[in-house]
Amino acid sequence: MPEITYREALNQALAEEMERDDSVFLLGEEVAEYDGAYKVSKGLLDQFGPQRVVDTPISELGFAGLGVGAAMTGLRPIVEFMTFNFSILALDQVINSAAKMYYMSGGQISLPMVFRGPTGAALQLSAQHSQACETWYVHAPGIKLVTPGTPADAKGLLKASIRDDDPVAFMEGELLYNLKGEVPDPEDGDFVIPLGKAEVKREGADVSIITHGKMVNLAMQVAGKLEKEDVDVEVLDLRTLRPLDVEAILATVRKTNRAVYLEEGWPYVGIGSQIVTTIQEEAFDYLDAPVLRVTQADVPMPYAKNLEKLAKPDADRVVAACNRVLYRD
Amino acid sequence: MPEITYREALNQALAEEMERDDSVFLLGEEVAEYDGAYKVSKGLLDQFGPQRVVDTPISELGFAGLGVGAAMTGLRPIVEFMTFNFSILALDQVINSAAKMYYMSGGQISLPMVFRGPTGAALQLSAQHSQACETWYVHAPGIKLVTPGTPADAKGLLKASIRDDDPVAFMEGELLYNLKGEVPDPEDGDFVIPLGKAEVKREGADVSIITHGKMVNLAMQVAGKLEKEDVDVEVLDLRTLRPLDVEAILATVRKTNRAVYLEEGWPYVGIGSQIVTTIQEEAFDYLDAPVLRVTQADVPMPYAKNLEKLAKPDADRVVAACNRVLYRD
Amino acid sequence: MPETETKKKAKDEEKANGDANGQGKEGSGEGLERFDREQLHHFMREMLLYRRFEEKAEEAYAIGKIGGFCHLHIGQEAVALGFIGPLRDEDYVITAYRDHTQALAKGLEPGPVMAELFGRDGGVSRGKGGSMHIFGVEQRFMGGHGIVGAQVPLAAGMGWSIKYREEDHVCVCFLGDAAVNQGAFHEAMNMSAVWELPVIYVVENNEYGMGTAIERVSAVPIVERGEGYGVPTHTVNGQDIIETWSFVEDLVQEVRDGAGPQYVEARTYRFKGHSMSDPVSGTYRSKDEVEEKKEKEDPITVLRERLFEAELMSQDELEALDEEVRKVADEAVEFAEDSPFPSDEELYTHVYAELNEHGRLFLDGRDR
Amino acid sequence: MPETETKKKAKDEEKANGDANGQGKEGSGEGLERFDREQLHHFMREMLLYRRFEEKAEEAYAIGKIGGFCHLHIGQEAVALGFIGPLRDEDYVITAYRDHTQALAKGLEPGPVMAELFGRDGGVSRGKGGSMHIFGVEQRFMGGHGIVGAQVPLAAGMGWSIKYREEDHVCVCFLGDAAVNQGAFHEAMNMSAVWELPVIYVVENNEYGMGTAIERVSAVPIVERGEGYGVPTHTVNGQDIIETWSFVEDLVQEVRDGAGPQYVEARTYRFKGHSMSDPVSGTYRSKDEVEEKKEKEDPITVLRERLFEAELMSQDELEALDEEVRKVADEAVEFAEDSPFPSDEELYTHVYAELNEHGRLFLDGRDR
Ligand SMILES: Cc1ncc(C[n+]2csc(CCOP(=O)(O)OP(=O)(O)O)c2C)c(N)n1
Ligand SMILES: Cc1ncc(C[n+]2csc(CCOP(=O)(O)OP(=O)(O)O)c2C)c(N)n1
Ligand SMILES: [Mg+2]
Ligand SMILES: [Mg+2]
Repeated sequence: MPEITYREALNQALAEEMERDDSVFLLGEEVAEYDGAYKVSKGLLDQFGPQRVVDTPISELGFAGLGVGAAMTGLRPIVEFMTFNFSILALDQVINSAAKMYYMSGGQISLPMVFRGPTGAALQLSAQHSQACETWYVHAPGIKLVTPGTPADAKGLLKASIRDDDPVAFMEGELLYNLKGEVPDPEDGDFVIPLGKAEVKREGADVSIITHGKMVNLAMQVAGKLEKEDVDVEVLDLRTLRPLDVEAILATVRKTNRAVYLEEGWPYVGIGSQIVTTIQEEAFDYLDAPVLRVTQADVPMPYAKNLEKLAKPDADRVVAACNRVLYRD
Repeated sequence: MPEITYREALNQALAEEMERDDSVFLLGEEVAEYDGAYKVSKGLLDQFGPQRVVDTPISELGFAGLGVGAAMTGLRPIVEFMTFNFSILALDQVINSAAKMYYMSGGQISLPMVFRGPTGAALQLSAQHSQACETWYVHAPGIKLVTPGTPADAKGLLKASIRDDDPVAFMEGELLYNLKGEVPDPEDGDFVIPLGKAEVKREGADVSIITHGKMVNLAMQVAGKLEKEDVDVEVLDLRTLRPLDVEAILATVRKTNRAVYLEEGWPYVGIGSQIVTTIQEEAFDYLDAPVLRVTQADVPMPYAKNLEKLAKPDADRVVAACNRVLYRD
Repeated sequence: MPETETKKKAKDEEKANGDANGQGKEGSGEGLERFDREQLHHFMREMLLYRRFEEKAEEAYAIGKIGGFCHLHIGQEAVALGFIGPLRDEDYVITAYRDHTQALAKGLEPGPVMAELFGRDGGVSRGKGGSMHIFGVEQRFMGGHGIVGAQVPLAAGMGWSIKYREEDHVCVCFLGDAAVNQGAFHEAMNMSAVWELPVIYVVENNEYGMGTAIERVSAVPIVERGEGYGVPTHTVNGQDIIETWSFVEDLVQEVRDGAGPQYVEARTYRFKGHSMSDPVSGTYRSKDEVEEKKEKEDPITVLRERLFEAELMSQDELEALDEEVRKVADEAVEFAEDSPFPSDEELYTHVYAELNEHGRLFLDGRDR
Repeated sequence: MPETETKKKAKDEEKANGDANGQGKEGSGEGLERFDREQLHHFMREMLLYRRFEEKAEEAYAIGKIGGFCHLHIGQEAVALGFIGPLRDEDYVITAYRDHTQALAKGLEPGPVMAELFGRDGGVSRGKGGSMHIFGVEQRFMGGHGIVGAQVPLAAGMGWSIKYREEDHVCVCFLGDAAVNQGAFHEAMNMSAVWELPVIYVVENNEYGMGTAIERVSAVPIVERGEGYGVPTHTVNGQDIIETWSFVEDLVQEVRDGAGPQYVEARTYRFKGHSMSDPVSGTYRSKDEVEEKKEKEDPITVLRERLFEAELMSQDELEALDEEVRKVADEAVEFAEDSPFPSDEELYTHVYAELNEHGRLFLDGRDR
């Protein structure tokens, strides 16, 4: 299989779906002439023209709403947020229009659209530009949330998200765009990964690290580390947070009886709190230790390099949490 | 002690604090000439004049930001959202300006302000007007969240919130405004309840219902019901969600070994998920059963009376959850 | 706002309905002669229907058959009819929460609309939306939206879609005077101008946003709030269906022909309280003001007087029309009453259009 | 944008700097005679300082001493100086993320500002804010904000506060040309007009928002985007400190005297990339365009030529000034280098001003 970057994988997904379906179009800040702030949409303007690859004003609430309005007529917009940090401005349209329209219209209007862009911290972007936005997007029913951590998942899940008939928030990682990985050759057919299927990224027997998004890579790194200490880590990548693959979560917990949730964002009503709760509600008797969480420090992201490092979840903290649920500390 | 309504309690708190401190002022839609959409600010315009009781345009993002800007100069604004449903439009100013300013200015600018208004569902207001907004306001550090469920708490906690030097979101309940309860007479001195202290609203030995906001009243009702079946329920009202009185949560769990979290909002990363997680992390060994949650159905709020009733948490569901953690079912 | 008297006096003059309020641009053009008798009777019938329909809703609300917020359009009927009547079936209409009469104007059946207000399964939105969320996708009536100003970017999206598909449809978007203070309005106006979207933004200026007189929250007249975008602005007397319909008919054609977005202030007045739970008058406006408006600017009265004077309708004809629409309104209530409440299973339908094969969508742990 | 040549030619004429770009209202008023030699030299020194300071930042960024986003103001110095120089200490200034030179103009020390860029404890924001979040509350420099347009309502709040306290201060709020497309701008403009807040909104029109030419996202010229609120609008040539300072000095006085909010387009140009990670030119603007602007509209060159021609400054004097400020910039870097990184404990300080006696504020379960 060819190795391509996460960015290229997304780009392929966009191009293939736009090719396949005329009703798909992309809009957002700098997506067209500039090829995207992170170059995810590179070349698409040339390929599909300015009606289908559209530079917007800096009007997050407005263009998110415009996307919703277009979807109400049956088009399939992909709304790019330069980063999800800025999408808090658009949240009303996401929650109150996109997520609720199908319900409050009694099933008359479905919204086949995608909101995408990077979530979470990059490097030293400080408080306003470094937040994981999953919680804002998963709390309200009516929207789905997808968080690929690898190039293959990025491609397969983006294609599925574009084809999905519901609004999907699709969260990427700025620090993932250059990540390389194997992705099936487009020549070998349509590569689509269904929403709602977690993936065991590494099988293990002793402890489960459950995670999503870019943290998958940190989990794998920790698994490698712990392997040297004869701890056999299973890494479960949720991949989509709604629908949530509860069966896969319960299965890994039933197998290892110990789990750590690793996420990039804040702890208070972070994704981990839901996963811990789900495990507790449905696999309580399988737990040999409380499920622990490793998250960002519960502070706005500081700018200073050393503080930022401290604030983020890191391998040491994940190792420590694994050790603790294994009663190795 | 005199019995007054929740509405009157809030009104007293506002009047007393505005009287006490010239830098406190109230702004929001319809707060002045109309006495507030829910009449919470009744009479304040007459008492304090139009510079301190201010009707705004329907510009949630703008007037929330204006409040933050005023607080940056040392004033103590109280920003009323007609309901918190509309505050999603303002969330960027709440999260990115209010909650982060103190940190990103390196401690130069604190923001002594309150965002207040009703949260959660009233009756048949349908999908866009019926949501509990706690999760949006508690996820990011830098802001506090207060959710009084009784008239006394409403008064004492609002006074504390206004005096607090941090931004405080203060969530009321539309269906609580007419609720009556004992509140200390203003003549008997300043009545302030410190933030961060939960209250055991009813002592009990068998099972703990932990809750916040208007659900406190449902919890008390359920406790009364179960008493007749010889089940002794303890009701813990968290009152403030950040700071969170973790000690009180652990104490009640250590006492009864069984708990149910009751909340009005959606389950996915609802407040309950955090509380369950906290209990699981810190009192795992005291649990005789998994902590269960009773929440709104995971759907947008339907309009039809019968569906709305189904969607909301009710006594039967709470009773059932209590029975289940007691293994009585 | 011009008084009916002023207009009547002006009627015999050359530019009969022209510029009576000193603000109309094209808005005050032709007079009655533009329409045939049948059309004029249709105008009357429609507005009477809206009125009677909402009066029925008011009654039903009073006895608890309708719940929640219910915002009546009574007094503003000519705006609904005038801006929607001249449209084609394929044109889109979208509005805020004060949405019953626009829905009827766009062709939704009174019965299912009333059933929606009653929260019944036979409601247009299956009882899930209620008064604020009337939808009729088949009729291209795109709702019924409860967040002030939020429908404006949605309308831009429909305009976008029309252009994308190279159609010659238009989208008419209603918003309240107070909604122009929302950022969503601003962002949508700018995008509409930049991309020349075929959308007519109609500000129903009924002088108040809830209890706030518009002058207290806008430093300039509402029509000026459309300036600064590169979008043509207009004012029309929204209490006069003849003026409004004529103006809109012409404007819609221009937009179909590529004139791009338009901003229209329709001057009107709300005869009822903001919603059913609000008083008609009180601190924010006097009883006298309301009474005077009702006397002089009721769109039905305005039309009636014009038709009577021109001898294009008789008292008997009017009464017959009224009787006819009262029956329709009664039948709508009957339809609603007869419609069952949604079944319990409906709680979880229509949350997601696509129930994926894998994973859990609902995390509430309830049985389904 | 007028070319320097046009201006030089016009210089001897009566209204020397008047209306050179055909848009200025009061903005292009007086000439050099308004200022004494010392002041004029001060202008040069300040702008040179900003330039040298940011060049140092650029160097430091290149070798990884500064991280994250770093937006330089190079080319736009006259806007910072012209709009802040005429203010009193008590007046407020607030801006977006392109905030270094405004901070210096409002009196923040170069050392602590540079230390902030370096993420050090001695930084103005204790290293926690970084380049986008420069704060100096003592100097009433109210930040450094990263969400496009979000500072605009904050500025309205400061204006509100000034009125509330019955002071005669003003607030100057900078925003980019692309920021006028944000709803926050719209809502704040309207409130400012309604409440007559003493705020000067300065749109630094550098012709691009990142890689997007402003014409592509606004259907009308930037100055017109201030219309429709009841706020006076102005245009000023932001590359000419003489014109800008003169204009602002007068305007500030008017605002102090109760003229209410003002909207000013300052026409300028960004000589560097949007941020350090973006190319100076590329798909969105040509190298030639940038070179021509640098040659003809560099605010330092514009001032130099005017002063030289009027024989108010010599080459030697200029060089001496430059040397002086280069030293200041070097010292700022030294100060930054010498400042320690924040200690680990700083992670949890300044999240909350009030650590309540009861309850837990931080839910991450980490030791503190
Ligand atoms: C964003 C938002 N803020 C506040 C409200 C509450 N609210 C509902 S209608 C209304 C007044 C709107 O007035 P206007 O736009 O003039 O429309 P009208 O009711 O007069 O038709 C308000 C404040 C809301 N629904 N949405
Ligand atoms: C709400 C929001 N959207 C997008 C961004 C990303 N962004 C940062 S600066 C910028 C361009 C702003 O251009 P302009 O307002 O003209 O200011 P300039 O950079 O030219 O000074 C963009 C899109 C942001 N910071 N905030
Ligand atoms: Mg109105
Ligand atoms: Mg710019």
